[in-house]
Amino acid sequence: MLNTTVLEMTKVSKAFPGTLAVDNVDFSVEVGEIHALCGENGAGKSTLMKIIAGSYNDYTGHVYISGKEVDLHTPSKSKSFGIEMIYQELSLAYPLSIAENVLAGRMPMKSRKKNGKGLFIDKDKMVRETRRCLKMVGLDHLDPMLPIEDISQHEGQLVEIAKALGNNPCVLVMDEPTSALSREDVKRLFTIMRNLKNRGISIIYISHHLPEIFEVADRITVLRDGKKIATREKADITSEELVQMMIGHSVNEFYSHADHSINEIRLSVDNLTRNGFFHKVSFQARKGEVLGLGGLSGAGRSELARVLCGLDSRDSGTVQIDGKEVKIRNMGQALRKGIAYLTENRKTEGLALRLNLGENILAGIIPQLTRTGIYNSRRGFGILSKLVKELSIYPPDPLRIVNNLSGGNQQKVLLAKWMASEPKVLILDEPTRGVDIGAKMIIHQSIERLAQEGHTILLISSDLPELVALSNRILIMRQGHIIREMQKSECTEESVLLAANGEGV
Amino acid sequence: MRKLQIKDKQQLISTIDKNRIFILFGVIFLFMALFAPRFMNVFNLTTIMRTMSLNATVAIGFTLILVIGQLDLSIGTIITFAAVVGLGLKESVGFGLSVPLAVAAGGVVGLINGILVAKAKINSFIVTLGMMTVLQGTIYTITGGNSISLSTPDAFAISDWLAEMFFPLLTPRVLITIILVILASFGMRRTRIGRNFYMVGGNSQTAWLAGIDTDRYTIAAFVISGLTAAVGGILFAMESAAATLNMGNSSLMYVISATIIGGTSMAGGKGGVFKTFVAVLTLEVLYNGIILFGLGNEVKIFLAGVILAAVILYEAYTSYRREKVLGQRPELMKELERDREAAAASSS
Amino acid sequence: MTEQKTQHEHIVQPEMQLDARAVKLNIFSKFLHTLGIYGIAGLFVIFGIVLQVFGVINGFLSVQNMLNIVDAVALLGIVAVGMAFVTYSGHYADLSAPTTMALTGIVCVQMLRYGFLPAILISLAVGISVGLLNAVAIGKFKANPIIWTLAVSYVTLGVIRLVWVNKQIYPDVMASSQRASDLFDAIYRLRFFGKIALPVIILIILIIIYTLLMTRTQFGAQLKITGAARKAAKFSGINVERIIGAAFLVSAVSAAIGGLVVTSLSRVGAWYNGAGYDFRAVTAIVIGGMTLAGGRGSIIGVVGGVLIIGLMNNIMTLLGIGTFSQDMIRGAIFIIVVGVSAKSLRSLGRDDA
Amino acid sequence: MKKLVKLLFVGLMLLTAAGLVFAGGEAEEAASGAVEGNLEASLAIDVSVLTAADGQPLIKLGGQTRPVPERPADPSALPETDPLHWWDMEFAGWNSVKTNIPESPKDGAIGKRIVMIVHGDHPWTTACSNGAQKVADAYDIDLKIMSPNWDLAVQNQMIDQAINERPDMILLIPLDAKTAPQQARKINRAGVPLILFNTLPSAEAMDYAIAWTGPDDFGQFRILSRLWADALGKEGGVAYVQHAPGGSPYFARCFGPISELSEYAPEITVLDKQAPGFEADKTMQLVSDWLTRFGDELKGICAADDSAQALGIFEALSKAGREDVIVVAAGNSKVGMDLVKDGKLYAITYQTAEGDGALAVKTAADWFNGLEIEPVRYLPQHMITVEDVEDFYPPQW
Repeated sequence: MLNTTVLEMTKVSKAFPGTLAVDNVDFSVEVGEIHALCGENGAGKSTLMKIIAGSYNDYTGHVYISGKEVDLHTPSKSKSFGIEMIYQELSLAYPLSIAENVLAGRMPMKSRKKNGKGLFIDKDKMVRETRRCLKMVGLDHLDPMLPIEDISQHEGQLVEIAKALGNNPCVLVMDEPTSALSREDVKRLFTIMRNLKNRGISIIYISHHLPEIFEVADRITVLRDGKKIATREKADITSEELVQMMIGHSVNEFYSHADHSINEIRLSVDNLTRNGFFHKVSFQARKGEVLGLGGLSGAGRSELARVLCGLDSRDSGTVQIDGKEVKIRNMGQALRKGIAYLTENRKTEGLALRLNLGENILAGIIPQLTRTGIYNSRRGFGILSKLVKELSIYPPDPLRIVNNLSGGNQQKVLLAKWMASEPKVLILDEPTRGVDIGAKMIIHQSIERLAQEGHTILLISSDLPELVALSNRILIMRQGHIIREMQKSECTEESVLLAANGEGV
Repeated sequence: MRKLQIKDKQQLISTIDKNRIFILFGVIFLFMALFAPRFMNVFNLTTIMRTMSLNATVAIGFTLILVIGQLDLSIGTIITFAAVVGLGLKESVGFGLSVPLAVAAGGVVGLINGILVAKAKINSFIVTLGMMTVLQGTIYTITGGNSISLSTPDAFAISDWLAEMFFPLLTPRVLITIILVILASFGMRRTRIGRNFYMVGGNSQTAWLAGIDTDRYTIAAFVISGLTAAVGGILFAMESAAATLNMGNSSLMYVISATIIGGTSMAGGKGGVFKTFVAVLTLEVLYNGIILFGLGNEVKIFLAGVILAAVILYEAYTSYRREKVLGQRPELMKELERDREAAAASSS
Repeated sequence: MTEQKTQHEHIVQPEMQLDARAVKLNIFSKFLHTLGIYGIAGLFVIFGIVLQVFGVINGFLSVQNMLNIVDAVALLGIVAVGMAFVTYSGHYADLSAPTTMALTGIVCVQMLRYGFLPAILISLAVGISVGLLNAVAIGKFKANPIIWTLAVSYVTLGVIRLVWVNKQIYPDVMASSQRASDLFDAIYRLRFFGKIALPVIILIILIIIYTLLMTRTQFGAQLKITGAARKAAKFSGINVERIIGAAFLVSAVSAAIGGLVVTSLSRVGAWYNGAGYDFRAVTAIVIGGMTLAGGRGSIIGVVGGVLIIGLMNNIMTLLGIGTFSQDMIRGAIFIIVVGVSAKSLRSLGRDDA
Repeated sequence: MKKLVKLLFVGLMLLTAAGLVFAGGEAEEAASGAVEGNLEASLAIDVSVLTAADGQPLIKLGGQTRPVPERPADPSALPETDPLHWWDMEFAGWNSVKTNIPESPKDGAIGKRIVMIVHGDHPWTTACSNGAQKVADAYDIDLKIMSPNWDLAVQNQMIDQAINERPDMILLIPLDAKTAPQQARKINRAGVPLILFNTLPSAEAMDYAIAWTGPDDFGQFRILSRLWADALGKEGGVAYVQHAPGGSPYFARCFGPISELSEYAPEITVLDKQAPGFEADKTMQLVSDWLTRFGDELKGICAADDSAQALGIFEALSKAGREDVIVVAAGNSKVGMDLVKDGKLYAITYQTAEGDGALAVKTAADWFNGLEIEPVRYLPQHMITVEDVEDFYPPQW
């Protein structure tokens, strides 16, 4: 492998009003390497990558591509140097066709001359080219003219990747590309990445998932507080060291293994069905129990949760709480019956980003704070300050706009919202997705405490260590059915994963 | 076999849905052709075309505005503004210069709108609402409250020429409109620039990341909206040989209704110029028929409202339905069907 | 447990975020941010006083003149404070307000034959039922508010004109008794203490009720979250369909009351009563600091916006500026005020994009 | 599926084409078959016995014309306060050069077909149409009324449609003075006789019409202003609440009095003039502001509308306790007449809506009957004051 540097950044800084997001960072990428970028939320990874992708026109410092200094002030400029980025949140235009999304900004034109600039779009070529790109990510069965709004979310994520690959990049930036993907898709993605690497394409890979990083990366760079801490070869670093560098001090253990006492049955679900989403789901959960729901993305876990809390309607089956059958038609009723649901989409469904911390935390308990028709948010102040302290939400200012908080603190606010409502059954859907390790620990401890206090927790998580560590029992869902129940003793990351893939005993 | 049928049915529904404006047009046209007195003759149909010309021209730009997900409430006053500028300057510089100036004036207003929306990032509803007030004041000020008429032989000559039927259904003004519609429709569908407008409206973040200068496209859309409104206005004024101070006022609500009925969504990224054009024609045929039946404006307003409401409700209801089934797993639906069949078999 | 807790406090680090206080703002937006819309109103008053001191205008600073301003905008205020709920819920505007006003007015005049009180009650019910149409279509089915209310306004207008065949009807002709007619006439003309007109009293009552409704009730608190983020509100157990529907109902109630006032003022029930109050109300609401994105602003702010419009008209007429130029100035001030306040919100990190 | 849609479309096209061929020829024949004795029977009909809803005679001909002064060389060069500045507007049509006017068939008005195109829906228009219908019924004329709802494009379309129907006569209220010439020209070129009415069009439009009939806005306001000036003692400050811009009333109801009083009562000063539109609350704020600004200087207000505008004015006056301001206004709506009866409005002009429509149809009938038609026919001029207001009840609209 030629050891030449394709991308080099020296003394790069980027300031936001009031803060330095990237502070004097040196960073380089070799030809044909997979370079992982690690750091907690708010460490500056995404900002650094956005600089490379040309999202900012006011960064300082120098960027060299193949040894030549360049300005990356617009996305099109970056693209012209062969830099492509796959974003964490889907950046697709929903009403438009797959083809137009994949070929955004480089639609093939009809032209008499070869490579000449034509006026009209060459539709045949467009379809052909899109098929080629889709094939790379295994989506060749999709019609390129289908609008994005008609395909599923994880297909959307793959389209996003196809879009970036189709541009024949020389540097590919991937910002948490696996968060919405199933295990098979992740495997396929890693194969694609290795192929690209072999073709001499450099990949910058951002992930919170340490096993993934150790699986694919060649080198690892750690950022903290906007500063670069170190760049190491994969072989030279252990997982513990990496974590230490990321959070600045050592942690002894990720998860505690508390043992929950088993009490009477709180939630009993019998033959619950939503046509086309999940069929004949039955299970029971006890007081003080953390019941894990394992499975691949798209197995029907979130859909089950949505029906349990009344966001979607059910087609058949019954739900009982404390032995009494409940019929829940909307989330307000669910809350009154004692079921709360922490959604996996923090930014769109979880939080009102433009409102402040206090308003968000109290959003679910407005009826309780209303007495004789008068709502007084001050009544919630006690709960509010208790939760802010308990979850170490920073800054502890109830008037702070949630949009200006870091991802970890946003997630804590979301959890606080549901802790405030004191639910009998709390459904947590990916409670730590995209969250830094510090926040993750606090959230885990809160979950354990809630269980100890007698709440029933339904934990949906794709983070296997988390699922295994926190759950008393794990139900495995696959393609809309519960296929297995695993007791704590038989749960390991491996066994759960195998079960979720329909393998193992 | 069974699966195929379901697919065909869905396809049929989606095809009908996509082409509903053509069907609506067909139904209304047929009804009028069969029942409205004096509807089916060259003269009346040409009259419809002539009346449609103004709003169809204006609707081109407005469709573009909706496609990029914005709103332009100032088109009505831009029509008047262009008419006033074009006819007001004719005395001093002649049509050769005043007409381009009028069109340019519309473009400049659109440019200001666009810059305020794209660069100053003010909501387009607010910008264009303010612009509407500003322009109305400007129109009154530059005219001193006086409508403008051109009663010179050359002005009459141009007016007659614009209004004269040279081919069944076509007058030069109608032809200009149709050419603009075809150009815009083709451009929006078949060129990269056109598709980029859809991209900006569908998801401006994506568009920007794909290297599309969204600000420039937003500004361009407002400029085009200003230009088409101005072209519509000045042609209308030239054919009328006069510019009144509120000649464009009724166009705003008309064009909004027609564009929506034509299937362009307020959310952006969807719709098309040709469909809007057919929607304008549909409304025009409907209104013409209502007059021919001897019915009053109250019927016209009521029917327009009902059609608009029905279209909006239908659209809202479909997306409401779609949301309900979004993410359904086909294999589970198959399983359900198997179960049902099994149940049916066992019971019989 | 306690050990772990101390550990957390270690882990929590000063994180990266926008510090609102460090953001550089220009003087005007800082001013706007701290004083709100009343700052601008105050500027107008100061401007007026300065003009008066230098003798350019006279009579500006008098009780009567201030009362005149309030009187003149009372009707606009009644409509705007109601429609503010729609804007607050993130649904831009209720374009059906003008025809709701007309419908309420003409129905009331028609029903005066059954006495004053029945007429008022029936007509208010009819007006509110228009709001019900909006509530269902927009709350339940998520129809686009602008075009849906536009369609409703067409339908309502069509109904009025079909039923009353383009005629206008007079309260004193329709009324069963002189008393009913006089009472109807008094809706606009009754004055307390010989100075304060009934519409102003109605407006004040509405301001109090609506402010309480928006800030002190479950509905208000849930409306704020619904307006700021509809999905998040739904996932917080808020019945967003009902909340949004209720916002449109409040708007319809206000428009219906406004319809009675405007009809009493013009002494005719006709389909054109209330025309133009849709956009005028939006102007006042937006100047008053409510953003179209929803969830931000207050009723008091909207009242400030209404007062600014009144002050602006007053000063311009006192200065002898012609009707036409007034339009230009009004439009420009509207764009500038809203633009600057949007910019200051953005730079404070309080509004996305 | 796409094919099906395309098929549907092609089918429609074919249908259209067939329709074009089928109806492609000329539209219907002009109706009127001359019946023996029709003319005599028509001439014998006496419409002067008809009355309007207010009990006044529907048509009062004769004595309404007034002396037309010599046109100055360049009226626009004169100041706005000079009555002759407004010559072109005020006396539009008096010196028109009639072009291509059809000959009267002189076979009587009975059984003729007339299309009347008004400007838009309004209670006034309804009354006007009623008046026209009364006269049409008297002559057994088939009258069809179209209303474009204040939309110029629609009015143009209706003119096309009317021409297509080949009536014996078109009666037209132009939406705007300035759009009238081309509209009139179009009808004229189609060979359909035309009478314009109500809205005073540009002078050029008169060339293509048989006549114009309607209210003499300038004349009425000159009389009104003298009455007003007398009540004011020919001195003091006055202000004008104007009509909406874009038509002759905007000028006639403001500059008519201004130019008249510049000679008749030069001591009267114009303090301000504004066009707040026809809304009571806006007018109220305007007048309140005037009262603040001018105080006791303001002695009189002249309004272009006696309903909403007048109500706004009196709300403002009563709030300020100013009973002394003398207000005059145009039109005789019910609201305005009630105000006159209450002694609030000093005087209003008599603007008969029914008479307006009736006069147009009557003039058309006269033309069919072969009578001589003067180029301009005015409605009766009259000022309603508290003395005779009772005679005009019940109101026409």
